[in-house]
Amino acid sequence: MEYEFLVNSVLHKISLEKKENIFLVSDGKKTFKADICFISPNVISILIEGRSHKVYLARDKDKMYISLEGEQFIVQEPLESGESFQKSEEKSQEHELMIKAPMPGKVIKINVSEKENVRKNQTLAIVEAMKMENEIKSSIEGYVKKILVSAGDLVDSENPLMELVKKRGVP
Amino acid sequence: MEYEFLVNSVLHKISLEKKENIFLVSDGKKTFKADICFISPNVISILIEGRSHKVYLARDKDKMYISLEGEQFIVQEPLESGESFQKSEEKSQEHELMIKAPMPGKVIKINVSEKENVRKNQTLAIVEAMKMENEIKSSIEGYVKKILVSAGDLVDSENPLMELVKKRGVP
Amino acid sequence: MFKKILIANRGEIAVRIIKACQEMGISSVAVYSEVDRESLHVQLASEAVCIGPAPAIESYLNIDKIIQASRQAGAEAIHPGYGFLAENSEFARSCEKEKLVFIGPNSKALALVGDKIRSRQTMEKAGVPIIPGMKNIPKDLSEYKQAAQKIGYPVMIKASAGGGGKGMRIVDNPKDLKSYLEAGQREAKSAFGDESVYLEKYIEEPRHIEFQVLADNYGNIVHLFERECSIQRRHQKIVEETPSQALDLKLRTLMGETAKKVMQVSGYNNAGTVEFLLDKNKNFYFLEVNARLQVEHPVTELTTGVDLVHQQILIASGEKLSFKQEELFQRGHSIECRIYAEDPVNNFLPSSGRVTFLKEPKGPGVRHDCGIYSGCDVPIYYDPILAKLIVWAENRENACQRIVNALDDYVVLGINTTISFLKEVINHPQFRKGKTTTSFIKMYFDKWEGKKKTEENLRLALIASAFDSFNKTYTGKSAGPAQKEIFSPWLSLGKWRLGGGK
Amino acid sequence: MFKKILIANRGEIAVRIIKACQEMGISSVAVYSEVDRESLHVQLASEAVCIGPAPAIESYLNIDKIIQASRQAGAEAIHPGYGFLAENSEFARSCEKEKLVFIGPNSKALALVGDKIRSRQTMEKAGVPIIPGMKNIPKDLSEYKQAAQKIGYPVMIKASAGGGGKGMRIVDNPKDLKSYLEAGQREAKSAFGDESVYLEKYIEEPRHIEFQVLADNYGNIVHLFERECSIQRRHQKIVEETPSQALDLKLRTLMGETAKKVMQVSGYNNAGTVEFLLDKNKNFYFLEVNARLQVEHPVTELTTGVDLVHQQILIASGEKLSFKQEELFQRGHSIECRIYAEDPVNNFLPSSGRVTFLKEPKGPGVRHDCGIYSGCDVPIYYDPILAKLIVWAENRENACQRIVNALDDYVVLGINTTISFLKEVINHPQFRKGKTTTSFIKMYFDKWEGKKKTEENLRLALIASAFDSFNKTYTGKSAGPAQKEIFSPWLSLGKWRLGGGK
Repeated sequence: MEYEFLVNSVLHKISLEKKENIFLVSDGKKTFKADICFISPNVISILIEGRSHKVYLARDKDKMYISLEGEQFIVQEPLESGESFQKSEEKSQEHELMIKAPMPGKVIKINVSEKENVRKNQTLAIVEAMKMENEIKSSIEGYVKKILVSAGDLVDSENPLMELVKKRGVP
Repeated sequence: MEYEFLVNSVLHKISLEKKENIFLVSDGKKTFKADICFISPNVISILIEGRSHKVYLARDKDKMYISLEGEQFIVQEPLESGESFQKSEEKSQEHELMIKAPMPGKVIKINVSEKENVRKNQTLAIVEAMKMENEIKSSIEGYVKKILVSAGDLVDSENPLMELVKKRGVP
Repeated sequence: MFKKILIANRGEIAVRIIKACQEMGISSVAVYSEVDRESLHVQLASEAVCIGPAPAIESYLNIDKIIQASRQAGAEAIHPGYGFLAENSEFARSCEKEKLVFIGPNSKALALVGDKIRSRQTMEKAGVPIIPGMKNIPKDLSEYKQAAQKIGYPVMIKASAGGGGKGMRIVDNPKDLKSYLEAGQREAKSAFGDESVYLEKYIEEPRHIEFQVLADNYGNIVHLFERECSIQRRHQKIVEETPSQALDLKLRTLMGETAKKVMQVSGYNNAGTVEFLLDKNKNFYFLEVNARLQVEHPVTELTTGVDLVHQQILIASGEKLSFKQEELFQRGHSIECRIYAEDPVNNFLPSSGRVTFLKEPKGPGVRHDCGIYSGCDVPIYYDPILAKLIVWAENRENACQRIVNALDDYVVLGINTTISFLKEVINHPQFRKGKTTTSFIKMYFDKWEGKKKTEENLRLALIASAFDSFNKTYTGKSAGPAQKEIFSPWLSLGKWRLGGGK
Repeated sequence: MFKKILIANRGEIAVRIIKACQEMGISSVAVYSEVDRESLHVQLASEAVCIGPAPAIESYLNIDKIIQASRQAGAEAIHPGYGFLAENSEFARSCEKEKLVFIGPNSKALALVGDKIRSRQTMEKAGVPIIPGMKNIPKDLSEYKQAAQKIGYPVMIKASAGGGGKGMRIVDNPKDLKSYLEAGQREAKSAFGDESVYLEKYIEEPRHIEFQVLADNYGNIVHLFERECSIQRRHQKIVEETPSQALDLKLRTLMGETAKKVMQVSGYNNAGTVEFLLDKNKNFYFLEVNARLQVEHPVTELTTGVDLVHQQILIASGEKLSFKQEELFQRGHSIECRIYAEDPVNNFLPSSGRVTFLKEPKGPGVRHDCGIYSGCDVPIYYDPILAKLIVWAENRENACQRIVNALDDYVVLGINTTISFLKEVINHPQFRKGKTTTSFIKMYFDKWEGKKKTEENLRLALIASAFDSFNKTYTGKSAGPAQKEIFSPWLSLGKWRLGGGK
């Protein structure tokens, strides 16, 4: 079986072929034997050439959170729908930028008004989570097209806070 | 919903009725409210009249292994087939007694022969598991009808080792 | 001895206190907000009372609700833990009025040491060295401006009502004073219900050294040596250890005796911590008293063999201290790492949500004080501390090795944590040399982007992913979604009001 | 220092040793039998080598296979743990021949102390008090009979090649001598590969007191005080503690110095334990040397602050002891409970099979050295020890409270364990008073039938069962079957040859 995964937006291929209790693994460069088994639904033990590896894994929708030897990876199955591409197009085409909540939290303060011009790095809003205030800053020079939340609102990660429009000609 | 369970061969009834996030529990004697939730597939948290209880539970076929506050229970769903009854009839009717392995292990020695008379508490066989020898003793006075295993055999828990026949008139 | 104690807190510290109650044969009563029904402290306590909605101000900071819960459950004493109401003298007074024993200092001493300005004055009078700073809380900005000018920049904004880095800001430049003061006041208000902040001289590159003190109700006071807590980020301690590499026997004795004097002149009882800054020339300055059990108390427990929570309860119940200063000594070395729900490679953004998997570190000499479990939800409402990893070993070098090893043995999936960051901190050559100051993180980890992943581990991650998918294909089962999903009728987020309007 | 060590063992002790290697920056090589592919020690080691089929004689006791695995992996040293080959002088000799460092005593000392008869002679000569008994291994039954008569009944049958209760029998009555000797010889053969047994006087109601000793390769010897291991069942220790309630400073010093003398006259190096019996009148008798790391080593670690596995490795690598006798002292109290896979209410029948759920006990002062996990299979082939629960506290009373509490916090579902039994032992008034002798279990727990269940807990168990069934009905999901079932293509039992023929 061949599998494709995205790690940090880079596509990786790997194939597994079961031979009795052992797997033949091929990553394109080389092929080797691996003795792989589930220890529990979240723990996989891998023996390759005598070396023992313990891999922790949890799936969440299309993502796999993986930890081994103190390193963490987020492995994604490539999306089959075009949804993710559409989103990024939206931003660039219109010179509009959707400012999103970086994490779940509560909007403490909106520091700008609609139609107001904003500088790069200007604080747009303050979102609090876990007792820490986090300033949401503008990554562009432009103006505020629309504000979508008010102080006091609870927002989830990736929730739109406001729409900015980029000043033309400015990178 | 009404549920029936066997604990130590005694039948118990209990009913749960869901009211919003709370359950009405009735055990025949009294009815009370309980706030019950899964913490994980094997852990249940129960709040009753302010008291907090943590119950650990694992199912294995028709049995539920339960542990709470340091006490353990084996709770069974009553069998719907008559299978279990048949087994116990087998024993008593024929004055025959099936000697079974009390745990998984290896037969080290068979101390009796077929047709041999046995006293109560006489050692019939030695089964070893986890480096400990365990003597299998006769609970009756009678004779050996049939020996079903040999020294060196691996046996599972409840595996028949030999058939005894009870001496008539002896309790 | 008490028969029943209410714990007015949540998370790892509530769990820690409940354990102590169990060991002492005392019934424990947990209180919880509506989002905390499934929290570990609710599961472990003998009893549990819901005290209101998720925001702390409506539950864990609600004095009336907590007093009422204590009465309802028939508790004789309240342990406040740290944070929330732990250093709120109004709460201590309310307990006293209701004949509930507040497990902490008496309300008068609490009010004194809690008022950073008054306590500075008291200490100055008693001859304890203090940092130059304001002697009162100003009414308006102009007073702050004047004071800052007089002290000389850089100045430090500090909350009068509490510690833990909340409300704290360093101001290098006069033009930042106003906005930093506002932010500090807001944070102080939200953390302690009191927006008072004051200014003091910012001492550059000091070590943060604090002394643990125990004082019974009869005037007997001992110190249990120092903790060094110089490794801080945003004025929040993240790594603590004892003994400090900066103290010798003479300085340790002098600072310890000073700490006892601080407590004595404050009329203090129960457990408390006297914080000092130690400058490059080994001058030390009194900072403040932390009038509560500290997050970092375990390093003292592991090196002195004294259980501080047991002692707090014994003292509050009227027992005399059972040991004298000369019977106390330190053995070996202990280090604590605080595990926060924060993303270390993304500006330490708080990270709430579901812990899809937790593997707790363990082994000889490893202690893990933990408030989470596999499948739990970490809410947005409270402090991001999830757990504390503490090790003990014969010496500092072994303790460093042991804690790095334990951090490698520690897995949290689903949310971001500081685990990988902490490992790099401990492994830093300057940390290994004991060259620790409060500027350590800023100096060496300001632009930390995470450790480079190795090729080999990436390959293994891919093999594991493929193996999981392989099994999913053949059996329809795999490592996810998080099993609890099946049972829990709602997700933490489902309860939130999303977007638009109030 | 070594770069790579092979651990010739399994279960909790292999895990313990692997942890120590990790902390010392040493690569670890696990060996495993075919049923142990999924065992914890295989998962944790840096490398793992399969050495044969399940029966120990074909794998963990197979010297050639283990030496070969060491060569293959490039290990420089072998740690044997306890049991299996730990006290096999032929194995130690094979290692020496192969230029592999055996982490334990030199083969000559091992052969001497391993030969119980010769070591008794040596000790007698050196003036160490010994129990009256046989001075050689007889050729036939009549010699045993004569010896027993001369010593006087009751006599004790003991395996010459090893300890741990294996092969041990008390004979009260001459008519039982033959069958008990045969059983003892069979057990000795299966446990140590050597069927030699001998007889000695059985001392009634003694305490079992042993001293931990460390000796480097340069003649430096220290003792690390005593462990009392009087709580035994079938001559198998089940609860151990230190300090012993029976020793005062004077007796402790005398016995400690005697222990060092035993090691000195044996030419012993590395870690070892000198076992004594202490009778009612505080006379002590040398029993034997356990020439290995003991199961109960953690109680010494927690009270002295010395990591014995680290020390074993340091000594084996040629380091000198880094501390002197006068620098060692005991702090507080430590108790260990051994968790066996046995059914305490059914004559302690071994209990193999799948651990469907494990909740490990934890908390301040609690250590859990563990070889199992949720979902693992416990095979029939090996020792029934699953894990060890060890606590440390300021004093014995607190340690008792803490370990009872931890036993309550300990859940193993799917197989039977001794957890509930151990709790009753610790809670027994005579144990609490420190009145512990090797007859303790026989005296107070001979016909133990388990603790009565409470009505309330039964009701809660029923509620939980109903709730689980309720959820099963509505979602098709519930607490079982054990999740691993899904993935594991075979059950432990599936591999067995069932019934008939060889």
